[in-house]
Amino acid sequence: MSHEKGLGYSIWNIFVALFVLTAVEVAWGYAFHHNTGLLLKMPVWLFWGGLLLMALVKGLLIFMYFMHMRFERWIVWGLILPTPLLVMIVLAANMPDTSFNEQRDHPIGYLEDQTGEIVNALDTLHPAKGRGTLHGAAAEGGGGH
Amino acid sequence: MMRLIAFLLLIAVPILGVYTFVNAQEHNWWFPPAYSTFAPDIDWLFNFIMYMVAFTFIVTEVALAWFVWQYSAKRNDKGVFTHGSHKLEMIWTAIPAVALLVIAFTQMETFAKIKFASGFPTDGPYTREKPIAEVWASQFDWRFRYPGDDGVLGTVDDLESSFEFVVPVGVNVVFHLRARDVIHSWFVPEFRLKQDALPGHTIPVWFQATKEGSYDLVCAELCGWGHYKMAGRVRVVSAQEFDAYMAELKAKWFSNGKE
Amino acid sequence: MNPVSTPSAPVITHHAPHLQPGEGEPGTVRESHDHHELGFLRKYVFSLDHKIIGLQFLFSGLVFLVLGGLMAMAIRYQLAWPWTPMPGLSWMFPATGGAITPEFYTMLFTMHGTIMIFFVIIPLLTGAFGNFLIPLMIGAADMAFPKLNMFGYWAMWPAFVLILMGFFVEGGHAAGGWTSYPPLSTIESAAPGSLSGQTYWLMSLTWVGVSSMMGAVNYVTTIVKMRAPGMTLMRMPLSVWGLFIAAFLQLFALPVLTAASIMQLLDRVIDTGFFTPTNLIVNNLTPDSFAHGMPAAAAGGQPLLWQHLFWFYSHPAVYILVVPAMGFTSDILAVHARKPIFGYKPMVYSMAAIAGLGFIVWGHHMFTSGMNPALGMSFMVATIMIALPSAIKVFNWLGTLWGGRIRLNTPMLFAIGFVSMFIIGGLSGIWMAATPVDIYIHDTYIVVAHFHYVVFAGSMFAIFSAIYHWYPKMFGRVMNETLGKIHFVGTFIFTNCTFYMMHQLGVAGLMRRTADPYAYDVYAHLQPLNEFITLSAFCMFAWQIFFVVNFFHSLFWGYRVGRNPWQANSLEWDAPSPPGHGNFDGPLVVHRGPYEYSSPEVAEDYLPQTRAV
Amino acid sequence: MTTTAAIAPYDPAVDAPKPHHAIYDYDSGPPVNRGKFAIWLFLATEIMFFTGLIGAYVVLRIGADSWPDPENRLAVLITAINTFILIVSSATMVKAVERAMLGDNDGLVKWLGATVVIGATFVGVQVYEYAELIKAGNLPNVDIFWSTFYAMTGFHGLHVTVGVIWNLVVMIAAMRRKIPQEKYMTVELAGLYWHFVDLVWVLLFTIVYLM
Ligand code: HEA
Ligand code: HEA
Ligand code: CUA
Ligand SMILES: [Cu+2]
Repeated sequence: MSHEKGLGYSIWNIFVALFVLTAVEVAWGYAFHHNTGLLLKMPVWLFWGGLLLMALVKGLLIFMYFMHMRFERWIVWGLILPTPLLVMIVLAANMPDTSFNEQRDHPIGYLEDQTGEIVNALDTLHPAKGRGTLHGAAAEGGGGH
Repeated sequence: MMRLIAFLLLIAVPILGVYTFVNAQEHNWWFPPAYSTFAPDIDWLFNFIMYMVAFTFIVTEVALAWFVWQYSAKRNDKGVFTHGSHKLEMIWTAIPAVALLVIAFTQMETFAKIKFASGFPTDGPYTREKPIAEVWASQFDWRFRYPGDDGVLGTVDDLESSFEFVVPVGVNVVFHLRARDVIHSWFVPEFRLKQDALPGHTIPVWFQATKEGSYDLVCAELCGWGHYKMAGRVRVVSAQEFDAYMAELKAKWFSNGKE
Repeated sequence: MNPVSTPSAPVITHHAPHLQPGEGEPGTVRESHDHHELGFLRKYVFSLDHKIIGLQFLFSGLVFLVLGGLMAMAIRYQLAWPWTPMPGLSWMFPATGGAITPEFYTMLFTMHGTIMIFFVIIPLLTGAFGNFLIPLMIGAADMAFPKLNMFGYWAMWPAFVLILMGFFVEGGHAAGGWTSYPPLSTIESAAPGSLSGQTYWLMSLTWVGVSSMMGAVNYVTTIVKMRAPGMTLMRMPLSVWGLFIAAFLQLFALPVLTAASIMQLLDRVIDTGFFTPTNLIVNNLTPDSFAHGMPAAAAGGQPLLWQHLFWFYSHPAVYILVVPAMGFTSDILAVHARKPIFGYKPMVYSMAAIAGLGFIVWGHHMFTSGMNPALGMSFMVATIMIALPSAIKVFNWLGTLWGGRIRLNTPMLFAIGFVSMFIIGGLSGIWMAATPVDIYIHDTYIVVAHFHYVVFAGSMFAIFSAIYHWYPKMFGRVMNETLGKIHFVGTFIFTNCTFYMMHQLGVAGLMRRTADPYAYDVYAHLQPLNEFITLSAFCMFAWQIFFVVNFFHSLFWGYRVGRNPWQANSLEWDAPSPPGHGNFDGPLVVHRGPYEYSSPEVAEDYLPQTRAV
Repeated sequence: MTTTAAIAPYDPAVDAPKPHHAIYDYDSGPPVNRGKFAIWLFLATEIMFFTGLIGAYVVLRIGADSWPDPENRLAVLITAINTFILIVSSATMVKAVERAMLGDNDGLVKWLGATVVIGATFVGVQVYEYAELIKAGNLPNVDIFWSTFYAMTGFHGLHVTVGVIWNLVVMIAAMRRKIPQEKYMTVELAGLYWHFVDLVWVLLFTIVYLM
């Protein structure tokens, strides 16, 4: 086994790479922010993509070297490989319902009237404000029951 | 002795099982009548799956009972020494696979018609964008808000009613389902239509009632201690009656409402 | 025939120097330590022995089974005769003279479901039998991490305590269903059980999660690393495979529920806004008037997010409930049919396929929830396809029985019962998997019928079967056969009377979780059917007395048997009954798979895995 | 009954356990240390746990109508330095594992000590950050930004704290010379956990503080 003879890689190279990437990330964040960028405003996807890429590279460096997965056998890889797939599945299934859901709508329980003023939907139906109790209203509503 | 009992028990499962389903219709322990346009489709799909499944059910259960009877007889020899059969394995993978794919694909059209945005009616008086009413669910009652004369929801001329939802017969009805507090579910057994009302969401729902009458509107999602009594009604009326009802509602609303 | 490569006798290193356990090359056998006596506390309470820990899980599970069963009876009483006082229970509900209140009813089924799933079936299958069987069946002396194993059991105790404490808090226990959909479960004024009961519920489930995680890590490590020489993966009994696969389900699915319940806990306790949308008006109260449970300004909470995260765990969880049960059934069928299991490899692969597919079908619980319908479509196809591996299993069980020399012992009867009932439960799953049909039958009694067929008539039958089968190994005595058969016959009949009829309720459209179905006109005519179901359920409950008596009587006065009463092949029958510390008498070599029954190689109709021919 | 084969009674000659038998320990699997195998399984569960938390953040954020700029709300620079601190502690941990492998007990204690101190510094800075935020009224119930922020960083902080304690325990064992060269795995397991926690932070820092 390789690690019996030591780490098998130079930790300082990795360390410097991590350090530099972190610095670049922060600089990137300040310089190219998609709406408050100091230097240049970037489209969101490019801004985020760059950051994510750097974060992933950092994560991979830690994963491959510090956690020495590079030198690990297939069995250990096998334990961890299903997780990225499952992460994708969780995200992919949640996106349509949580992130891109046209049916979402808030504030909830409030309605706009014609003038754009916000009216509490309950006001119009609130028992204390004129429509009577639920069952009263039901009876009034004229009843099939 | 145990052999006989076990056989009888096992064979009773498919026999009584099928009998129960046949018998259920007689006792009215079966579907309530189907009074919406897609209700017969759903019933058809239900029955379609039922026949496919019943076939499998009978074959497997009878085989099970038969094997138990046949091979628990007292004998002094050894059992058949086999570790399986590749051919059989292929057969009983392939055939169910085809059957299951058939089942899956027959479902799609109906589901798309009921729930997909593209399945919604576009020609009638009511559409996804222009619903007949907004249905509000809250603990533990139903309220209905019609758009009033201007045809726009959320304006001051909206008309509101509670408990009873009146809709015209033979027309594609689209409504917006909303919840004020927790999750509820719109369920009218006769229409075979169920849709959860999700707080924070406005969910368009459509159906077309095919028969006039008054039907129970049931809340089908647990919403608290009063879930069991969160009853409403859907009254399906003719077009004229519907217009009359709207006029009546308008009169009532503006006579003792805020204006 | 299995391609048998007989391993040579193991080389035994005595006290190999400088090696931690598990450090050797594959195939090493190490004599590790000698037998020594322990005090009572170390031996039976804080035991590190996997067998004792298994028994601890077994007894806790059975205790909770009684509790869950009693709650089921109360549910059934209410459904047959709503709001009438339960005879003899007026002391419990003095305010109503013994009748169930609607608040209490919601709490009843919530806690019935929770307890049955998280405190009965999962601990019994993976906790009790997982612990007891895995090392014995693979020939190991114990689990890989005995201490972790002990913590795994003791991590259940906070869960036990919390779940029981919840019954006594103001407002009663959680009442949002075992699914705990927010906002009902997060807003304090939405339901009485959402006061602090729900908080106890969530904390308790987090502990269950910790316990299961510890167990699962242990099981997988043990199975991969500690098999006896010659015990290849494809020679493992299917029980071990079932437990192995279930452990993976727990490893990958359960943490998501833990994260979700922590988020729900935060929503409740410190008013974060993960699952609770803004500006709800609950009980005619606007947001600002809530003490807790509703974020005043936090926007963007998503109830559907909880449903996705919850079912991402809880669907795989239902396969945790059934995959080990399938394994036990396969083993028991083969032993008592005196035949090799039909299609061993397809059995293994289909179990793995069920588990794998189980990760991508959870949306079938959400077809009407407001989920994107296109998602619903893909979940439907995946769900329907999961019937395929199940079909393979069913047909292979039938193939196993075919041509056998079946001995109708009690374990065998329950195993056959499992097969018969699993078919029913599985087939009704197809109805619900079909999206348009599910629009109608979602949240009706068809669902209730479906899952009681798979969890009670399925998993619970498998557990009964396993208890009867491995009881001699656990206690050195067999349970009484006559009582066992009486138990089986009655349970089989009443189970079917109880749950089969629920299909009819479901087709008639009756929703679940209703305290009083007859409040609606459409359901009024269903009362006689409900009364029948209730009476059957009562009979079923009462019938369990045969089991309880048999269980406890046999502990002390059962027929004392030897190592291998059923003439079975797998390794556990090589150990003394009950096995002592370290399990086996000496080093083992495995020569073949566990299913060589009726083999022509030998005169007897069984051929233990350890016997060299 | 009829088909039940007679169950053989207990026969002490065959069935009794052998007295004073030895206990055997097998190694069947691929040549991976048991502890390492188990810790990777555990890390897989941890990944799924953070999937729940971070996944919720991701989907809620994409779905939000608007999302505040973290720069306006959080002290990005301080946290950038804190990120750097955590990376340093990962590096010292690697050195500690290396020392343990080479059987250099003093080196092990030294590097582990450094890891513990630096790790504790990270926690300290985070506690300080929390204190400042809370003082300014930025509680988790203010809006979904803060809800997700506290949940994610809080649970990460908890993990770091556990890691510090774990390393401390290992360090004490090393100080008492309980970790000879053959047992370097003890250190390595703590190390794997520690690097994992670092890895999670690398992702969290980017998506919470920078994006
Ligand atoms: C042990 C537990 C267990 C098991 C094994 C299953 C197995 C299956 N379940 Fe079930 N299910 C539950 C426990 C379980 N379920 C629970 C607890 C709930 C309710 C949760 C709640 O809401 O509270 C539920 C709810 C549930 C729903 C949601 C219903 C609703 O709320 O509207 C659905 C929908 O698709 C479903 C489907 C299935 C399917 C397709 C299978 C399949 O795996 C079944 C496969 C088996 C077979 C099909 C039988 C054998 C096969 C053959 C004999 C071959 C031939 C067959 C054909 C050609 C069809 N289940
Ligand atoms: C594993 C799970 C499991 C099990 C075994 C059961 C068992 C039973 N369940 Fe359960 N049930 C659920 C899981 C389970 N249930 C779930 C998840 C729900 C949904 C909850 C929700 O909606 O949120 C539910 C809901 C539910 C409902 C619907 C309530 C409603 O929606 O309004 C009903 C109604 O009839 C019911 C009835 C029963 C009955 C009669 C039994 C009977 O089979 C019980 C019989 C019990 C016994 C016979 C126990 C006897 C004791 C022993 C054998 C122990 C021996 C002890 C020693 C030796 C010490 N259950
Ligand atoms: Cu509203 Cu149930
Ligand atoms: Cu499911």
